[in-house]
Amino acid sequence: MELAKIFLVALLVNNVVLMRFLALCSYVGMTNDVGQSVGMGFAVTFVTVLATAATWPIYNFVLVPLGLTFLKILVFILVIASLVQLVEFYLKKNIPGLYAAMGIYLPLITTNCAILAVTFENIDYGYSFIESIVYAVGVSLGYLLAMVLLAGVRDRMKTSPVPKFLQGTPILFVASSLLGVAFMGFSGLIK
Amino acid sequence: MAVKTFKGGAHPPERKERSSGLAILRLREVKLVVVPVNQHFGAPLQPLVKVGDNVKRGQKIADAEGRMTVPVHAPIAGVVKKIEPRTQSNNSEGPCIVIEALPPPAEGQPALAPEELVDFMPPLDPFACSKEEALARVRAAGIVGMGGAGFPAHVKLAPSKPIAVVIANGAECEPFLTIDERSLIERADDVVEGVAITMKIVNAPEGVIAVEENKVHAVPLLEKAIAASPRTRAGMKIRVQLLKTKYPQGGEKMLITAITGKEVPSGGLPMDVGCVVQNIGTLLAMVDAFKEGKPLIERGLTISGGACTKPANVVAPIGTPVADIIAAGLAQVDEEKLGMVIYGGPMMGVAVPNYQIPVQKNTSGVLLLDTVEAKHYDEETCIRCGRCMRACSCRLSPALLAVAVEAGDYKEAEKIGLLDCIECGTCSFVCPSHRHLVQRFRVGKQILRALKQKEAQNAR
Amino acid sequence: MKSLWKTFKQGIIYENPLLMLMIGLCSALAVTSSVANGLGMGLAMTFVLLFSEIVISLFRKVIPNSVRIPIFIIIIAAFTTMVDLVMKAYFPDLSKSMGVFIPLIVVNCIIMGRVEAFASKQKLMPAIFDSLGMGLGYTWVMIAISAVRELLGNGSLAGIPVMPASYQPILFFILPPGGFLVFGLFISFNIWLKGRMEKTAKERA
Amino acid sequence: MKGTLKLGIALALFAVGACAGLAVVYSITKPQIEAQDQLALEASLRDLFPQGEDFEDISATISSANAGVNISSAFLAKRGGAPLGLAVKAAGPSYGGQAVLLVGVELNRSIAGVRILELNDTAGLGANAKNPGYYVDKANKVTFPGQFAGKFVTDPFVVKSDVVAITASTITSNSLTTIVKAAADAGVLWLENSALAPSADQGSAASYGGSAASESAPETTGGK
Amino acid sequence: MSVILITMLFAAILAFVLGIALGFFQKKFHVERDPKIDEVRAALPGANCGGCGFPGCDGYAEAVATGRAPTTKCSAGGASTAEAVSKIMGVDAAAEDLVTVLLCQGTKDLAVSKGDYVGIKTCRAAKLSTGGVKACSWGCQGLGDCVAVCKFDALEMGDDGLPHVNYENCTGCGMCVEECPQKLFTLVPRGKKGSIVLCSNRNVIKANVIKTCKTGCIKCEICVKQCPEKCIAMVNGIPVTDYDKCTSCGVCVQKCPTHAYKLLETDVMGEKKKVPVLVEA
Amino acid sequence: MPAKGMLLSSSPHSFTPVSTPRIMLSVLIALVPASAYGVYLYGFSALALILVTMASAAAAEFVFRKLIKASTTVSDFSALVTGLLLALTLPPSTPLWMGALGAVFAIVVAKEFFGGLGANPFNPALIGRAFLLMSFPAAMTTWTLPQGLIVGPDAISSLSLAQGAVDTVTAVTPLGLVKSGKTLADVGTYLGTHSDGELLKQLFLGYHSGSLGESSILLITLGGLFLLGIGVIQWIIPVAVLASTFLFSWVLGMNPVFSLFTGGIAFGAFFMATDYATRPLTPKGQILFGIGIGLITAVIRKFGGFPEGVTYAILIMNIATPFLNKMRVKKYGFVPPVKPAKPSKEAAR
Ligand SMILES: Cc1cc2nc3c(=O)[nH]c(=O)nc-3n(C[C@H](O)[C@H](O)[C@H](O)COP(=O)(O)O)c2cc1C
Ligand SMILES: Cc1cc2nc3c(=O)[nH]c(=O)nc-3n(C[C@H](O)[C@H](O)[C@H](O)COP(=O)(O)O)c2cc1C
Ligand SMILES: Cc1cc2nc3c(=O)[nH]c(=O)nc-3n(C[C@H](O)[C@H](O)[C@H](O)COP(=O)(O)O)c2cc1C
Ligand SMILES: Cc1cc2nc3c(=O)[nH]c(=O)nc-3n(C[C@H](O)[C@H](O)[C@H](O)CO)c2cc1C
Ligand code: SF4
Ligand code: SF4
Ligand code: SF4
Ligand code: SF4
Ligand code: FES
Repeated sequence: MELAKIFLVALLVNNVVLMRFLALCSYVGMTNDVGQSVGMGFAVTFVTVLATAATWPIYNFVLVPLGLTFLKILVFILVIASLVQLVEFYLKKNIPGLYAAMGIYLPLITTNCAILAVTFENIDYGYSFIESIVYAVGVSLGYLLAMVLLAGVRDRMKTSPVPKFLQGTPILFVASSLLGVAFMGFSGLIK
Repeated sequence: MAVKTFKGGAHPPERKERSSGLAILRLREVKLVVVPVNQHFGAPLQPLVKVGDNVKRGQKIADAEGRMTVPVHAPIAGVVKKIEPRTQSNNSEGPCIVIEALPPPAEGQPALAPEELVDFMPPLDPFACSKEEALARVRAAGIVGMGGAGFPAHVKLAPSKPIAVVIANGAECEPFLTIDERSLIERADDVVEGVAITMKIVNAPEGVIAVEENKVHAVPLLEKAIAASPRTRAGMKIRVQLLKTKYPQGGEKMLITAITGKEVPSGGLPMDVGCVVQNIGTLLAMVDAFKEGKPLIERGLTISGGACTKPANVVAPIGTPVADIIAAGLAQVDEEKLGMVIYGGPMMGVAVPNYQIPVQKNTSGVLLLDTVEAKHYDEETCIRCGRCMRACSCRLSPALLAVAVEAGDYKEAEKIGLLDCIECGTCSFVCPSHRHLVQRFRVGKQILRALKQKEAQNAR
Repeated sequence: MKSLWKTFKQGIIYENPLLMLMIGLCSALAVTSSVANGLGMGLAMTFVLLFSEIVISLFRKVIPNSVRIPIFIIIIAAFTTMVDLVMKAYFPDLSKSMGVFIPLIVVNCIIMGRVEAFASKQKLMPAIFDSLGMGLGYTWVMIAISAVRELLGNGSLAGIPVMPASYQPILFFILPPGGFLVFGLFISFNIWLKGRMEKTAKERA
Repeated sequence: MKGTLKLGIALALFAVGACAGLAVVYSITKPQIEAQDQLALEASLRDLFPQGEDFEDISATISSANAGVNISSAFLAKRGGAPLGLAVKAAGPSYGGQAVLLVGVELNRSIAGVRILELNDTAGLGANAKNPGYYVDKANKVTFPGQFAGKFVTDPFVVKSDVVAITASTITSNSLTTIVKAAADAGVLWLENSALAPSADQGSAASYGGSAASESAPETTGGK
Repeated sequence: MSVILITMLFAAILAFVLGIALGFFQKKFHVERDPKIDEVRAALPGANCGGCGFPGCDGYAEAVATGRAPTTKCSAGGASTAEAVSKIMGVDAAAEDLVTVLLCQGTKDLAVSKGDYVGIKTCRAAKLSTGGVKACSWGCQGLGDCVAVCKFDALEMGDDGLPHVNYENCTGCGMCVEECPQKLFTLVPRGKKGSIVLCSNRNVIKANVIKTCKTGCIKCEICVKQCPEKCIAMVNGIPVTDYDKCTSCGVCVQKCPTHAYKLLETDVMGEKKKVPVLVEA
Repeated sequence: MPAKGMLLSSSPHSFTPVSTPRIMLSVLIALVPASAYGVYLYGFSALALILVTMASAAAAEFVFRKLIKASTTVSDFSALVTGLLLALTLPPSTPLWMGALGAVFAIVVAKEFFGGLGANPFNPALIGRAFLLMSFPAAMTTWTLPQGLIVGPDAISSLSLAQGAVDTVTAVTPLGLVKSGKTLADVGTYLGTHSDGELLKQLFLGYHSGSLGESSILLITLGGLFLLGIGVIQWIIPVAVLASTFLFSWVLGMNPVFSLFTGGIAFGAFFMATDYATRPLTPKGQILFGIGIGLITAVIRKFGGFPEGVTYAILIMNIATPFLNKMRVKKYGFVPPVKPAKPSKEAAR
């Protein structure tokens, strides 16, 4: 139950993108079409879970005993960056099919702030390992959801006569605003 | 009799009352005809005559090798004056053979003997000859589908699949047009005979003459003709089927679905579901070709529309400029009120700049709309009311299809059925925002086909 | 000097990281519900940007190319952690209300972008001016956005009530959707502004 | 391999340099940061019990009867060795997530006061609970947490009845009230168990629930 | 102090290990990719205009590097880019700097319109549904498909109902040539000299042309007869200049009764471009 | 021969007389009974709110389109529909300026920013309502008693409502009562009815407080049936919404009939879930759309932070619309794509 709650809150109530403004760069950049946004979403999910699985033990079994918790930022970002690199190398060499589908998104992920935020929050909220993983999945699927939804709206806007001064990025933010208004409906759903 | 129909469609104002009671008139005196060389759906033809040549009525004046070609014949006896590009009824310029009628014999000179004026083929009994002979005759007579598309009839009559039903398309669902209706009434026997000939050629066990409810008065005549026909007495099964009055009931796919309950598969042909559909005009042309050896050199058409003060159903030689039919007094037009000229019906016909353009093999009507009827609208944004989707006779999603085409997403457009659209125009008719849907689909199809061709080339 | 000034100006408007390059957006939306937050975040960013650019520009010749990214990350992370620690120590309230966004400076695309594109190739002085331009360009937008949001959504500016007492704050603006909307309109405004300036520049030329 | 080694060394050098600087900053700010939380807590404690001189940490011996509310720590406020009251730090869910309150309980089982340490509810709505300028009783300038001061644990604690709600924030009001009530109950129970508060004759059965704890007399070794 | 030491030690170890690991993996998982692709890509302007016929600059770069495409296809970059790319690929190419020329002068006033067109406002749609809005079946529809497709702001729809080329901006990418349903554009080298007929009407009947357009080529063949170099010939109903012989003497331009003939260097691309002149009589 | 230019156009050359203004006008007409009843219940101020909101919506559209130099579209009446619908979903006591602000937001941000009529991905009126609810939660959850509905002081105190509160709650809606933990019987007591049947009847007829236009299920249904009858809306969405609300309320342990007779569900089902621009176009999509609305409404009512969730349910399903539109009917003559008939391994060998 507790896990389900963590998951749902991360997915809907506190949606990373729409309610917490994380990972906006890729949200704006990678939602040109639905397929692309799904690809990016799964790539992020994959890396987020991997990053959580890597940073949680490092923090609790290395940094805490050594009294080096203040190196959290540095260590985490390094770990994530290296992870992404390794994954990229690995995919390129061994699973080229998947790399072709996902590889182009990987470099963008290093600087995706949602992933780093999740790893920090796992520590800040004092989640256990399992909880951290669930949280990571919830957040990144929330990201995927927001990406796909925006891609859907964008698809529709491709042929609509949006006023000139809003064309391009501005209207994306207006659309996100209204997506956020709708998502407000989930607020208070889980107390 | 159960009244059958299909799902979707619309009810544009019929306006048939203006001409449905008028007997077919025949245009006899023609001074000049402009015969487009290419009047069929298929490879282009070569003229067989030169400027200055004398031609007889019914003489072949253009032809070419190839399965999908159909010859063209001289509609009148006369002299070839010019062979030059002229505007045709599809608005494009194409080579036309201009023939001037022979002047009436000068004073004291004897009139020319009929053999010198007319060049018909010998009659042929379709029930006695072989299938090949019959098909050769159909081609030699220059018969193409007269319901609109101009598809070579001899190709359609040689299907590669067994045929269960021959359908005579008497739906005539286009508003204003009444020529098929008049033909059903005035030449019921020949219609039945035409169906029988078709059944014989394609070896079909059943024939159906399909008419919309608004022509229900033709049914008794047809039934009488069926009963009296030597063919049915000889055991051929022919019946009449009433259909709901609804546009586009006459589209062959809709017709087949209404009558047989089957759907022509996407990208397929009627023969895939064991059907052959023939327009009434086509049937009559076949009867003439066999009985009299007369090639397709004249056709019936309706002249009507708000600016047409005297509408008419006429039979005129192919190539006659419509203006000449009017000048001959068969129909009248009020120039003041005239706002639009359409060759064909208001739903699928082509708007042309004037009515000088000649009658062609597929011209089923010429509409002279007044300025009120001619009102067209600039499109507004789609309000997504969904009317087009409910009306589409092919159950496509015109609103979504239009979005895909507009966005240039031809892959998606093809997936959701761009190439399945039969361009019936129902969607544009029902759209409260007056979206130019069909036009968009036509352009889209053109581009999509070009893209596919390119792709195929690249693949090679 | 002139070119330094130009470098500085680039970041403020023409290549404003938020409005034109559209990078580093997350914090711009997340913490701009009040002017204090916006200002704090802006300054924190500027600090990290400035020192990262300085250090990297100084060491640009000794950093091996194939590990330059990890090294940049280390340097940026170090400065980010410093800011985080300092904020926690001396501005605990501010630090709390900005939450995870201070540590996230480390992945802020602006910093990585500038470091990679500018500092690693340029001398110290231009790097300093670039970082200041970018940092202040970021900061002014942060302040402007937060001012609008706080004014409409809370009736105050930097915590000081400025609207008449009868003013009913429109909470929408300090809630997340309000952030998106205001930011969208800001971008639109900046595009217009840039167009205007380019036009006048062209006319003058 | 040699090249790889060189890269490792270069990276290590930079890391060492960066971390050295970082460690220095850390050493300087560390005491300040640690003091921060303590200071805040202490300020709140003193705010609740102005006469309190020292605060004994009794966190280990107190627990909440309400499963939804978690008591993270508690302090016994003393003046000259004599207990004044109990401050209970309790956390529970509210509209926007975890809310943390500090609830002061007098020996007479009334509430000394409530301080909101953490609340993430919507600004302008639930967050008004921690807004010192937001009054639920405008006439008397009573804030939402302020209204609890002087209430007895035996009161009903029902929002919109004896507890005034924050406008349009019933959920926040309910949650906070629940936390206050749970903290206060736990506090009173502790007081009763440690025999610091006369057990109320008319006290609810719940008050007597955890009698086993009565053995554990409060340790008198000073907290700080 | 100990904190600082531990930190440094930790950092040293961590970074060292990471560095080695990275280096190691980079080698182990290295995938060969032709460095030429990146080189070519770097030499391209990055406009992603599609003028080369490939999906963006990346696609073209790969095609060039793998030898599937010639080095001169990038029209956005022009000659300099072609040179650079050729250098990388080790071939030499003298890329021509092309620009586009509109082969129609049928402005609203000069060319007769066929009727009032209502429908989708694109040339392609108008052509398909009505055979064109002008009485001349070959003329410009004036609905600006070419303007819409030009990525370089080189075309602008004039008030006269014809697109006007801005020769400063035109890169000769050929998108307009592709797009125009009437095939009214042709690419010529920038600065090309010689005469050209700005009409595409292939109807060989003089009367038909006169009826439809006042500046159309009426097939009088005066140009063919008058050209002192004898370099003009009628091809498929249109006079065509042989540029190897043409001396830009301008006789054809002067003699053409409908002013359909023009000189490329002055009337088309020159400083003072000439507006089509109305034909009297 | 025609001397003047003929009209040239692509076929068809015949057009339906149904036009956008006509459609919008019929929606306005269908809303007359519910609006009139609202005015009857809450008096002149309700009329003022309706008029101000409609006028602001129309004015906002006019001014905005003037500013961006686009064609004027006020004459298609869609802005008036949005304005009226917004007014009808607001509490009767909403200050006029708030109604105006909501209408302006609805029209400008939710509609015109996206390109105007038909292009908006979200229901403008509901965005307007959600915007107001977010911005002024207090005002938007303050309800007034209908004129003449006498709720005994006993009833109020027995439910311990409004006591001590500084911002006095003048009334509660049935859903509000249920949300605060009351039973149906309590609602009955509050409304002065004596049996469940009588309560449901009163709810159906619409004698209780709530948003301006949502009270009388009877009149709303009449309006809805009118729209159905003239073919402006189709039955799929309303039926799917109402049926699924019934079902899911029941599953979640709420009285299903009560769920249909309270709050904005009927109003939403007939007038707002059917909004052309924001609902899916395909029948299958519409069924799922309706079911989604019913489900989310029931979930929010049961577990959510608000007593009523129709607004959010519709808005959330609006987001799903582009995806639901992919659920098309099989086109005429659809042939399932032949799977590259398992390139059988034997054959390969
Ligand atoms: C939308 C639509 C409507 C049509 N309506 C008729 C019609 O009313 N009568 C008719 O004979 N053919 C009509 N046709 C043509 C028929 O589909 C079919 O091509 C014709 O009946 C075949 O006969 P034919 O080859 O003899 O012309 C219509 C076609 C379409 C696409
Ligand atoms: C954007 C938004 C934020 C909200 N935030 C809170 C909140 O922080 N606390 C709360 O109790 N209710 C919050 N609500 C809930 C509403 O105010 C809701 O109407 C409330 O449950 C009804 O409360 P009432 O019974 O006090 O009027 C929020 C609603 C919205 C739309
Ligand atoms: C179409 C429509 C949608 C509505 N949506 C909501 C909603 O999402 N949230 C809400 O609180 N009230 C909504 N309302 C208003 C409520 O239905 C109504 O007034 C309800 O009983 C809520 O009152 P309460 O908040 O006092 O319980 C809506 C009204 C209509 C007509
Ligand atoms: C059946 C029907 C329902 C409508 N419902 C709404 C609605 O819920 N909200 C709204 O703003 N407009 C509504 N409109 C008006 C119009 O469609 C709306 O302004 C468009 O969403 C604007 O693009 C409706 C119109 C019709 C025909
Ligand atoms: S989409 Fe095609 S088939 Fe369907 S109604 Fe429109 S024109 Fe007819
Ligand atoms: S009928 Fe017209 S307005 Fe309605 S959905 Fe179709 S295209 Fe859009
Ligand atoms: S030149 Fe061609 S594409 Fe351009 S406006 Fe004329 S017809 Fe259209
Ligand atoms: S005018 Fe034509 S050739 Fe020139 S840049 Fe534009 S599209 Fe390319
Ligand atoms: S700052 Fe770029 S993704 Fe967050």
